[in-house]
Amino acid sequence: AGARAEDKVVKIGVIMPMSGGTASIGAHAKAAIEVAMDIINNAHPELGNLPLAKNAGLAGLGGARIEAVFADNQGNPATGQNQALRLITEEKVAAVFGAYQSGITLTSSAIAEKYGIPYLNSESVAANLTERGFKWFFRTTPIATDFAKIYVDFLSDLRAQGIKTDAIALVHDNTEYGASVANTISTAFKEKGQPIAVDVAYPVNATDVQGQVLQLKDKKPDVIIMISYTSDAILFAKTMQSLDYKPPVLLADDAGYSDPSFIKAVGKISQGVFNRSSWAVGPSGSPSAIIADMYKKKSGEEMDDTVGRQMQGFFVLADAIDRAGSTEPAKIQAALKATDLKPEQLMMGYKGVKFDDKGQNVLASGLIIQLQDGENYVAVWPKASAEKAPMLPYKGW
Amino acid sequence: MRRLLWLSVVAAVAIAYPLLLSSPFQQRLGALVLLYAIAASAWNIVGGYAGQVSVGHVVFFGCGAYAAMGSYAKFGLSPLFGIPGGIVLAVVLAAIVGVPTLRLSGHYFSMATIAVAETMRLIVTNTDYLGAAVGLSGPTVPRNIFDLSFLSSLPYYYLFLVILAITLLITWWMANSRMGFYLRAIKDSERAARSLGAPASRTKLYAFMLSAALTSVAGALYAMMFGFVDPESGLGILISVKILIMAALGGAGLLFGPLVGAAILVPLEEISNSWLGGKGAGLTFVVYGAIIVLIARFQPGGILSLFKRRGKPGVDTGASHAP
Amino acid sequence: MSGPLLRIEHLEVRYGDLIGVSDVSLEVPEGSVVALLGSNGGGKTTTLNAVAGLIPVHSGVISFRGEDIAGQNAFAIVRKGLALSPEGWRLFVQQSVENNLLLGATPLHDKSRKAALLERVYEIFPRLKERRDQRAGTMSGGERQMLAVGRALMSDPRLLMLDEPSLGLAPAVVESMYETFGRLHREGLTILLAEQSIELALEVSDFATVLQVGRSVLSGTAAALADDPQVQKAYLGVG
Amino acid sequence: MLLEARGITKAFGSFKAVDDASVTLEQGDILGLIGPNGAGKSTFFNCLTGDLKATSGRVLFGGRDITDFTPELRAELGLARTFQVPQTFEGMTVLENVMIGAFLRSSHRAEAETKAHAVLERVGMSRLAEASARSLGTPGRKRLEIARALATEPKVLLLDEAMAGLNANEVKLAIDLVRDIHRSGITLVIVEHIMEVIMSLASRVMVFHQGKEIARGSPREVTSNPAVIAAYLGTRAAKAAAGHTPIELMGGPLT
Amino acid sequence: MSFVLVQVIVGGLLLGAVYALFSSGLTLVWGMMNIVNFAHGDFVMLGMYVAYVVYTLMGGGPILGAPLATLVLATLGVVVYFALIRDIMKGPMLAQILGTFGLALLLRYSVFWWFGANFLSMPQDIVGGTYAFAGLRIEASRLLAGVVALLVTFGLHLLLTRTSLGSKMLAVAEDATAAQLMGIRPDTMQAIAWAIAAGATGLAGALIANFFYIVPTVGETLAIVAFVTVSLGGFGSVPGALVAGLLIGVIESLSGYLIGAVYKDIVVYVLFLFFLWFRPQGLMGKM
Ligand SMILES: Nc1ncnc2c1ncn2[C@@H]1O[C@H](COP(=O)(O)OP(=O)(O)OP(=O)(O)O)[C@@H](O)[C@H]1O
Ligand SMILES: Nc1ncnc2c1ncn2[C@@H]1O[C@H](COP(=O)(O)OP(=O)(O)OP(=O)(O)O)[C@@H](O)[C@H]1O
Ligand SMILES: CC(C)C[C@H](N)C(=O)O
Ligand SMILES: [Mg+2]
Ligand SMILES: [Mg+2]
Repeated sequence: AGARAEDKVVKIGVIMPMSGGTASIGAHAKAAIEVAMDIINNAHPELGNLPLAKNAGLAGLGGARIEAVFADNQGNPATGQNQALRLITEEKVAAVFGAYQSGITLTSSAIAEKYGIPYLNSESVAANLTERGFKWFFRTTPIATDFAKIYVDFLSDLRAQGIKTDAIALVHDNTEYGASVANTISTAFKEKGQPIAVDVAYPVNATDVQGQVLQLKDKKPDVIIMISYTSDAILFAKTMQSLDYKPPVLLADDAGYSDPSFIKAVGKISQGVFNRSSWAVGPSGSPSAIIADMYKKKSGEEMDDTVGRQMQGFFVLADAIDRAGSTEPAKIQAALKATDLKPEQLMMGYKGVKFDDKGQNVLASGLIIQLQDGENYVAVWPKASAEKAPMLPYKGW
Repeated sequence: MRRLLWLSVVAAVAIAYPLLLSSPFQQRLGALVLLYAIAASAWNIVGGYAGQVSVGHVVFFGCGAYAAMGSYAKFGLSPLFGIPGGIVLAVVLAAIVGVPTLRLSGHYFSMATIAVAETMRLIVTNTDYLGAAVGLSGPTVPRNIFDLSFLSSLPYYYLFLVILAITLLITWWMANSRMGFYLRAIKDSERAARSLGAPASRTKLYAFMLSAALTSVAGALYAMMFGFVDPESGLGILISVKILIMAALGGAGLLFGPLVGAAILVPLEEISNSWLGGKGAGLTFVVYGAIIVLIARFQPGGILSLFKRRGKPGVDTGASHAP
Repeated sequence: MSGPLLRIEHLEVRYGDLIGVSDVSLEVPEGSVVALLGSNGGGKTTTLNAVAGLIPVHSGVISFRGEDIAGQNAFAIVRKGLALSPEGWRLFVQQSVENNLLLGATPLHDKSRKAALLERVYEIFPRLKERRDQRAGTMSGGERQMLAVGRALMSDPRLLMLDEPSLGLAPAVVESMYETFGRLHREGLTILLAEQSIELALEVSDFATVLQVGRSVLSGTAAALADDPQVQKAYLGVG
Repeated sequence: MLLEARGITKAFGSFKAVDDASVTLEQGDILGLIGPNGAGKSTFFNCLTGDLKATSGRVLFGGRDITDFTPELRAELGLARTFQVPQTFEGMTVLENVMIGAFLRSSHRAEAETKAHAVLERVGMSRLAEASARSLGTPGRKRLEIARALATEPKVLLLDEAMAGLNANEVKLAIDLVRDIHRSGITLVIVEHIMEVIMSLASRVMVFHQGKEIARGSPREVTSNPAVIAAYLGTRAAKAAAGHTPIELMGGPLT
Repeated sequence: MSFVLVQVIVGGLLLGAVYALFSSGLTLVWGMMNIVNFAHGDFVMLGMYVAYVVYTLMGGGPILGAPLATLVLATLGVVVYFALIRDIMKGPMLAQILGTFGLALLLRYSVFWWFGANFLSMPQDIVGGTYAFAGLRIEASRLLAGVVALLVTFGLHLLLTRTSLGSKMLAVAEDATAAQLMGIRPDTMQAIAWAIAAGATGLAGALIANFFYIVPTVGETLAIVAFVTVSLGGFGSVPGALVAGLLIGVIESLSGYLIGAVYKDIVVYVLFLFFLWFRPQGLMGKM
């Protein structure tokens, strides 16, 4: 393996859903990672502190280039695992990056663990991923417990401003993402002495959500927290309009609500929806704004939180390889463990990147954004990073 | 004799394969082919020989997968211990499901099995004890050999090969026994078969139960190999369809049909995904779909029916005898 | 028009590698009734099906009104005025008796005659009228036979081909059916009849052809055949 | 008494295909069942074999009430049948078709095969053993059905127009076959429209009309019954039947 | 009855009518022509994309999109029949599953390849927004789909039971050889049946597009409902599909509202199975 250090190209395996119901995620991720490669492999001094941007290639490896090898997980844990194996054994990648759906991250990282290859995950939220005692698994994204805390704080802040936030409704699908996030949030609120008033679970990819919307209309909660993928998010927005229902506060948990196609499809009838994010475009000329531009040129889409987290994760991995100065797995692993990135070295609004023994980034964090005009999210909370004040109540259409 | 020769050649190739094509991915591909061949052969008993097109076989697959993972996740036992449990579960479930559904004809049976499978998937998705949507995981780090968690695919390959051989042997025995004859007769005319003393419901039920038991084993092995099961990968209707497609593509009602189907579709799927999947344009499935369409269009009785042409005139391609 | 209505020359039909008929020749003059006789497996059904276009012709000529129709599609052949009441009936068992009959009238050019033709069939087989709304699949064996014959009559063919029309019919019904055939014949219908009941067949026919293991071995007027004890014994196993 | 049906009625909606029909069958009988098309003969058969569930009435076999038995149970007891509309197993060879019947009494393949060959020999179909059932014409299928039924080693055999489609010569051969079957100790019920068969074989005849029994007796009695002639035979067939040699004079069945 | 419950039931009926609409094509080819069409959902999807393209290119609403989708899909139906179905029908039923499953992937991912995986949507007000009367709210686009569903069902039913074309189509479905003896050309009838079925499916897609999202994989979501609807209604029965669709719509809505949405599909499946126990031939199916 030592010979690999002289290679001019460092391969990273990227496993994403590129077909099936969540294929749009894979398509966006691919564009984002291609932008990241551009930034790493070419000189981009305009990006300031961002590691690896200034010069072309990985300095630590004598200017070697990063090459992402993409693989489709087809939304299937078994396929994800097969592809992880292929990337490691056939493509001889130095590290694996992926795989969006938590279930697939679970199976594919198990292969990396067995082969002793570093695996970096940037967007799967299931708590158990970092509870397996893995030594080669690292996760940069904030997880459900982190957002739950944000929601609790955000809502108590709103209450302090005199907005009623007593009765909270949780609306979530029954996928692992929906169920586990709902669970974490409801625990967090319960700990704060504010149990969830209404829990509306629905099957993912619903054909109809009238019943659920009517249920909410009936119960009149003060706040609704939506945990949905894009398909259902769109359907909820449409149905809420047709049944003329507007909750006072609508707070969404990323996922579908961050998907640019959600905004294109139903942004105009979802004005004022809050969302959590770790991504903020920042003033023009700032590194994040430049990256957002590059991404838009590449994909035709606005940059959103999910791709932001993916890009960030990729940078962290590349940075570790650079610091390792080698493609030797153990050295990359050591470098990852030693990662200590500061906020100004990041494109995302994390407080930094630093992994604990389980591989979880302890400095991951986020903020609340709002779709005020139905076209673009703006940061509204916490005050320190807010571009605008929260607009209340929910406007809808 | 010629048949015996062929059989030895196939067996020799099967045994030698992982030594000839020895990259880990190729070995895994081989193991997967065998795994799916087990499941499709098990399905073949009901769908091919008995002509009852079950699209809900994934429930039995799920029984095995959940039993295997459950025995680890719930009791800390080796997933191996789940196999007998999975078999019992599948057989009992097959009996419960089979009695009301096997009297349904044609499409109604297929639909009823879909409904059963979907019901099970939804129930499990909402059952916390079974891990709900998250599913159950096996041991991440093998504690001993009985955890059946290997780095290499080689042990899986030979394990599956043995089990496939057993499955085919059972199928062959069944097809050549009274039960096999009865099943084929019932498929042609249930009324006539019954008038000749063939207990149609019972025979079909036994076939269903046998098929369920074997499918459950396939499910358990699948879960062990991937170390994980969730409602989608253990009970999703797509697995049923995949199994069915393999059997149909190779030749349903033929002993080696499912193996041939698996040997074509699994590599096709994995390789087209490996080559094209990363481009993210859905080309994998355009190619995969087109090839399936072409095979169905030009060889509707399955690939193996090609070799069944000779022999008696007017023989139906769908239902010939086992070797 | 000169020449026979239907002329078959050296017909050979194969089922895969198996030979159905190897050499059949016969003629059906316009306005005649011709009986096709022969023992089980002799090739009667195969011959009729080949004429109707249900099975491909391997070699030989089938000329209907001077046109070689061998190899044409069945639906095209029936539109030329050739109808077959096939072996095994081939009814549309899911549809009603009357619908079956009406489907039989599809090749008619003049649709206004449908009603009259339907009445004619009901007159021949009153049983069908009684059970006109019943699903064909629930009819008794004999009733199915009536329906198959009736359905063939509905296209008002120039040549009616009947494959064992008396099969499964009660004796009284057979009697009246043959009376009807006699009447239709007098009205100008040409009939080609495969029938196991030789006595009956020869009685109503003008000509007859005997098939043996796929070959036409004997042809002649019905009367001659009926009167020749030698022939009867040798080919028909009668007496 | 071997087989007895008491007051069988089978209604399809308001239409009674069989209306309160009864019959008794003694060991060694050959019962002929005749009647116009649609009289209910096959329906009656189906009620005896359990193919149809009678609306009312009971069926007894060897004194045992089998009304609620499934067809396969009845077959096991020794009740076999053929179908008027042939129900051969199209995807199988002739031999395999017969093996299905043979499997009832012998669960081993080789044994069933031997037995099936013997039965085929008996019905004169050995030559066709390896032919596909699909290639048979109607008469062949019917003969195959007889073979299949025989392979179950029945006590009672119900033949529903098994000789339809045979020419005169073949009918004669078939009659011999039935005699042979009868001689081997099997009791028979036969439905036929070919009077020669009824006249040659039946020891007793029962006539159905519109679901009801309208006459019974010896073949001769029945065929000369004016009601039967009017409803069923017609003048021509009646004349032919009258000229036919009754069974008694030919030695009759050995029982 | 509470007011909300009325709204739930009305919503359920409208939803059910939509189910019936996109099931009618399936019942035609599956129930009558005896062809399992695993690609049915993807035909719906194609109908949606046609409507979407019509909208983006010409700004046309359902007035333009629906007939065009019908036409395009009917054409596709004929093409699919001659290119694929005709041949796989010679094989066993499994060949049809095989062939149409392959076709489904082919169609789905060809659209994917062309349009990408993003979710698309028609503007909310393209069909006149939402009617509100007496507090009851009915979306115009759903109402339109419901009304069309009734018309299509009625039309198909008349076609099949009252016209000789229908009778001929049924004859071909039952026994193509015998149909030839009637002078019927089986290919023509089958192609017509496919044109009608696919056309109706495309129409359904175009109308559903007005209130649903559009994505290449949407067919998967919708197909399973269609399969259940058709079997509950009885294979081949068009009125059966209507009644079953309405029934499923209402049951789903009610159970979703009263018991919880994650259980509504279980309720539907269990009722379906329970029902088959008593009526193995479906609501209005023939045995
Ligand atoms: N589908 C088929 N496949 C193979 N062989 C066939 C098929 N149909 C008929 N044959 C063969 O063709 C020959 C002629 O049969 P055909 O049915 O035409 O005779 P037939 O005179 O009509 O006899 P029958 O009195 O039995 O109706 C027979 O040897 C038969 O076995
Ligand atoms: N499912 C049904 N629904 C309505 N009528 C039926 C049904 N099944 C049979 N029938 C009618 O019952 C009557 C009796 O039929 P069956 O088959 O018993 O007659 P059969 O005496 O055997 O006549 P054949 O000599 O023509 O075979 C017929 O008129 C038939 O149409
Ligand atoms: C949508 C993301 C926020 C979560 C991701 N889909 C997961 O399964 O973990
Ligand atoms: Mg014949
Ligand atoms: Mg009868």
